[in-house]
Amino acid sequence: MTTIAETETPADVHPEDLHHDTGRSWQVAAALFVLTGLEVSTYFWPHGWHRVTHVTLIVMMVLKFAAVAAFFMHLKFDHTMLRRLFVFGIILAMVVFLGVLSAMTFWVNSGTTDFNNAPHERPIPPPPTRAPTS
Amino acid sequence: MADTADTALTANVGAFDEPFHQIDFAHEGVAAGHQTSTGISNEKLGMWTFLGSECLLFGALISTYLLYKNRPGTITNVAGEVVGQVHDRISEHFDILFTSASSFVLLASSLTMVFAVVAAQRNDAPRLRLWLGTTAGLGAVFIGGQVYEFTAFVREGFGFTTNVSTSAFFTLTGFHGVHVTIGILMLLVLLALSLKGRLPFTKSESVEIIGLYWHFVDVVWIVIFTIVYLIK
Amino acid sequence: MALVTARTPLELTSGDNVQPQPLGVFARPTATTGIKGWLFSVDHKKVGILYGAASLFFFLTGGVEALLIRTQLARPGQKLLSADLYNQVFTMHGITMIFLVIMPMIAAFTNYLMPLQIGARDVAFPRLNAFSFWCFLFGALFLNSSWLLGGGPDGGWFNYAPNSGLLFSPSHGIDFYALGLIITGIASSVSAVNLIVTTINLRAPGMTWSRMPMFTWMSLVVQFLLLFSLPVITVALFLLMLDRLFGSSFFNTALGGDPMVWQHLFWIFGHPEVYILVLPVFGIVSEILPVFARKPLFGYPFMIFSGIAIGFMGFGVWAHHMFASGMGPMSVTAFSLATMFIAVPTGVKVLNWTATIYGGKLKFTTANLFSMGLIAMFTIGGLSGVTHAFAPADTQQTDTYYIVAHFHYVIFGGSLLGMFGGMYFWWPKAFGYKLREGLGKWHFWIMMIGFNLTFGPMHILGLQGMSRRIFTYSANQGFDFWNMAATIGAFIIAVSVAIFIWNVWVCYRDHRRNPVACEPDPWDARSLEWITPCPTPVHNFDTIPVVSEVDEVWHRKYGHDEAGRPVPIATRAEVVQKGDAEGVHLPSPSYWPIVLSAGLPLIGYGLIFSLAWAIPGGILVLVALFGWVMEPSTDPDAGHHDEHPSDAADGGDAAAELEGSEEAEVADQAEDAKTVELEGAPVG
Amino acid sequence: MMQARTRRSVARVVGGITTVVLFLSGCGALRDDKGRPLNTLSPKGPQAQRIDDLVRPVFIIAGIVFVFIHVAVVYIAIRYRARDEDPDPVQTHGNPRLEWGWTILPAMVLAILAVFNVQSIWQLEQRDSDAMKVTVVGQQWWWEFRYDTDDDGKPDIITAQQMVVPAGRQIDLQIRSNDVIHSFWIPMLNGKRDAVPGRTQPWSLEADKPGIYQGQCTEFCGLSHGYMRMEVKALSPADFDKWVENQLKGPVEPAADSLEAEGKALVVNRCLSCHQINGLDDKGESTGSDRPVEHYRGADHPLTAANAPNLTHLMSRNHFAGNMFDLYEPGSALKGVEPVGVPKIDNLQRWLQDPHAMKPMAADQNRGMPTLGLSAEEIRKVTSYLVTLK
Repeated sequence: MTTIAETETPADVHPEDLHHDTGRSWQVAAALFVLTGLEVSTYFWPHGWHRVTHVTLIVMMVLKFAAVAAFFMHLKFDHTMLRRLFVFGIILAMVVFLGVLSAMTFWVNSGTTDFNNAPHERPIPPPPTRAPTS
Repeated sequence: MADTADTALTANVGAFDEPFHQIDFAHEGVAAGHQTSTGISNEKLGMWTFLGSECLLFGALISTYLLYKNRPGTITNVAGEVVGQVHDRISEHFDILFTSASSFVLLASSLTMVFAVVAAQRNDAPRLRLWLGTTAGLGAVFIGGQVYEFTAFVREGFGFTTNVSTSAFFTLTGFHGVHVTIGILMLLVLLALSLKGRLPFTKSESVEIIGLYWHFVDVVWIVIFTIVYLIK
Repeated sequence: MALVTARTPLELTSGDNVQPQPLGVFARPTATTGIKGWLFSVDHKKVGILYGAASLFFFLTGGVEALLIRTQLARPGQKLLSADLYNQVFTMHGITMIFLVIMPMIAAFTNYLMPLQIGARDVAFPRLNAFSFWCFLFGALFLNSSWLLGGGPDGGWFNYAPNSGLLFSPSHGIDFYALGLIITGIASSVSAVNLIVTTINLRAPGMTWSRMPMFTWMSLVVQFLLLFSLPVITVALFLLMLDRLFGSSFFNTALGGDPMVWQHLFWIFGHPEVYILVLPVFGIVSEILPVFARKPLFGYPFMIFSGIAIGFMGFGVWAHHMFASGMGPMSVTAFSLATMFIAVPTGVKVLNWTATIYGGKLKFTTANLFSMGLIAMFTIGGLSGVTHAFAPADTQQTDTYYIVAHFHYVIFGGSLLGMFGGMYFWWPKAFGYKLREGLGKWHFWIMMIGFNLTFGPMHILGLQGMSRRIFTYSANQGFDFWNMAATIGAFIIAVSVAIFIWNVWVCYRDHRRNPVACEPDPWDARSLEWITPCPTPVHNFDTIPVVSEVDEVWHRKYGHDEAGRPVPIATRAEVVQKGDAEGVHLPSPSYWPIVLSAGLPLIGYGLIFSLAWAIPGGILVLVALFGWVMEPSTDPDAGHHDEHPSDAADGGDAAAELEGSEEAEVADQAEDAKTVELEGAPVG
Repeated sequence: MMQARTRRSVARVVGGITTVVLFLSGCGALRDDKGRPLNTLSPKGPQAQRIDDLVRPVFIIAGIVFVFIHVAVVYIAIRYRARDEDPDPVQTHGNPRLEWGWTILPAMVLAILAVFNVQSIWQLEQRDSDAMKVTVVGQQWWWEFRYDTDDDGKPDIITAQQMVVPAGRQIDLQIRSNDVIHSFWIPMLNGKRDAVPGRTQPWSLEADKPGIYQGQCTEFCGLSHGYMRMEVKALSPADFDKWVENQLKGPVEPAADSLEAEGKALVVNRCLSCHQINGLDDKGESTGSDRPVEHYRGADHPLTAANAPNLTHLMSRNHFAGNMFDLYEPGSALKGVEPVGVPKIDNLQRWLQDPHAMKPMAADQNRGMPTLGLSAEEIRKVTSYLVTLK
């Protein structure tokens, strides 16, 4: 019986496919550069557009993220298990931290009394400095 | 007997129609000598698992920054004296053009990393070394840019301890910087192994796995760049 | 498939012996026995036993802390411990029991059993596995060294900011807490990645998802919980450490910091942590009950799905620890509802266990007693948990002894009872001799009495308004009677633990005098680990078994008749492998895991006291990493031959189709012929 | 033989149930508040009552499930224990219908209870329109209460340890903290709410009848957490008005050359850098007003004792130092408004002598009362002045 390792030689790697890979990488990279350029340009968009700007930025961020993950990291072509693992991590992080952010920001004032605008009525301690250690 | 083994192998790869993948996969799974329940090598699965957990790490850091970025404030005591150094938000002092140049550098390093992986899979050692070196170099440029940016902030009066928004900013970008640095070190190790002839074709998967890490660091920067730098 | 399927044990085909040149930069350890055999071993079984021993040691220290607490509270106004010392003791009691006892105990069971249950030779990354253990041990010792270096952490295990800040806790205790938990956190994260990969990738042929033993399933869920929750506490601990050692102000309200950020980050970890502590034990119980009821687990798919549901929902309920902290009613509503419904899958588990033993032929071994005790005790903890899912009720109950009672019924009545059951059950598997049943039953009953006497009254104390974490109370508050009862109970628990230790000692002594290995499969058990002899040989399986059933070993021993009653088709001796295979290629021992871990606490001391200490630590870490990278995971010198479970795509369906007979053997032997290596990447 | 076994089993199960029922009825006795000043099960105000109404059915349902599971386990243990003559059991793998049943049934019960839960959460956030605002400030390791009687945004009455409220009127609490997280909890009146530094947290309570309701800080707050107590004294509205009137008065001026006057001089010298007596600044000069001022004068951070209890009406309270130690002899504690009891001077004297022997504090870190090093004579003078501050 022959082991598979023996039959496996570099000749088995079809160069045209790797070439294909290289070609696509150029395309993806070009798209990433264009998107990033567009992102940076939002910096100069009028101030009044901030809502549009933010939405655009988020959309472009997601696109870039997806492009790198799908093509550079081969997630699009690899085993579904890997995709599930990673996407699960991302979704979990998003859900959990959106929960934190909303609980810490707009939900805080969901009560009948608004209570997170406490005036700083007391003096502020200086930043802690440790006494020299013995 | 060989038939049975082949059947198993075909079953492994048969689910994937992409010719690109088939090659990639077949040679990794077998050349590295692994025959696992899923057909994915342990190292690759391990790296992806680790990256899944890193999502939560950066999620925590980014949300800490988001919570704190608007919390500087003038800090005085009752006597009206300023206690602690007070500045406005660090985000108003970003040099977007400089940082976007850094971002382009990091994106470019992802592209060169892809070339390195392809070279490894082609068993093209000279190209592999070239692209590993380029990737590490671009990473180093990025880190250099980050160091420059940090010193610029400190010169402007934004230190790590200035207020909570600067602490959060430096912690987040610092964590990312440390990840990039570790990535550079791993690339250099690969480069050294390759130069010493100890990165045979059968180990080309190592390049791919470290490539995964490198791309992940890049994706994290994509998020940081948008959320921290661009969204005001 | 036929009703009755007989299987014959599979034969080992040995492979080639190769003698390549040593790779690596440094010579590697070769000893497999004696102290060096333990220090440098990467064998998952040895690592598991080390985890178990370490956690039992810390169990005793945590227990002494508990007795100190209970003695202080036995009567009103006692002055046995000063307030300061009391705060350190209860903080360390919590940290020790959670991070240094239950978590490593779970790691012990998972490390030892999971590869056996899925039919693997070892874990996916054996050196990382050893690293996990040493990293945990050094982190734990580092944490406990705070007692000698200026006092332990004194902020409670939850260390709420800003009380944990430098201003309010100027001693080094909380620095030790932050750094120590970061180090043990690294250990758990690494181990989580390792065990997830192992479970996904190294299953034996035919071991599909729907045939995995419950313990493996639950520990897989738990490893995912660890994987996703530990990064969050790591961030929180880093922020705390930066605040304390580098002058930032994340939790300093004066400079814009917000203590609520700590609470959220802590509990995003802290709540999944609760499930991390109990889910593996649910798995253990689900293994033990069917064996002694001689019935399969009732509703295996439901048990899996409820486990996954608990794990999943466990990430959505963290803020129920913060109902009193003023999050605003909207958040409270959301988290209160989520918390109420997490009770549902938990209830499913309890009812399914009850249904498992219902109609069985119950044999009351110690292991089974502990498991049934768990059903009863955990139910109490679960039900009291439901009462504080109701947020308004929780504002009355939180931070009182009612909560102390609740989580001790969950963690002691759940985790610990289950683990003792697991120890009695798997002791022969690990050591080749059973613990004494008579002493075991004394252990069980005395522990049950002590446990209920200690924690039962705490429900009453809590509802009568006794706060947690108070170092003393007054005579006019109505707490005297039940506190005394609880203290007596705590000492009864101590007696039961002493019986357990005595049991271990006498059985060990007897076994030393008369070293006869106990029969393999002493309980007539069901899952794959019992196909190996007792104790498990170093290579685990002579041949990797091909799996075709959930309870593989049971189905090799029993078919069933028309009424569905089991009919013996093979004796245990026929089913069990001999354990005498030779030349199986195994991962080789390595110095680097222990060296790498030894560097981390030194860096910790360096950060706390003087950076000079960090230099040797850093050097150790770098040298170890270098040696690790340059060293092949498997020493070619060893001249063994390894085989790996072969399996078909996604869940091994193809191999599963090779039913029992000849074909499976053929497939197995085909696998045997392949030269593989366990760990290949230079970094990982 | 089997029958005898079964009969014995049934007897045991019945015995078990009886025990449980007895146990549960024993729990009923726990609702008594005699000798249990912090009992959460004997509500004395609408908020606490609301919580109790919500949780009582939950306890009952939990009790039923508890009994059911335990009886089932005990029954199974007895009925199905292995006997050699028994055949191996039928291999049941599960019953999806049953399992769906015990998934959905509890979910539905919980869904019903959830309605009341959500209702209660929001109701407890409601405030009456005539609610009285009191600001509660937690600090290591005592509670301060500030009343703004004329709604000018400045506190007119600052007291400590004991919050005095009119019975039958809702109190709208604004809870704050000066240092670490504390938790304000009067079990008979309402649940707890944390005092988080940097935030002002709303909470409420209301007492149905006049009386004294004990409380305890319930969020671990450092060294003396166990010694951080407080109480709510509910008075009839008329008595409450009298209390307010008394509190708005300035401090009693001792007769010249008396022991009390010497005591006052000492207090001005040694105490006023942290404590406050209305009308005097920290040098003992007159501020020209009888109203208290907020603390921290000149202090560079709030941990210092610069924020110490206001002493103006010290003897109108029952206890001092985190509501731990009696100011009056046992049996003569204040019930209503009038300070009629016999002062327990030795407690105060011990406190002035060596506060750390009575309560653990970290005065070297500017937290808590320092040891003043007064002579016995000086202590006698100071105490004689302090007991006049009614």
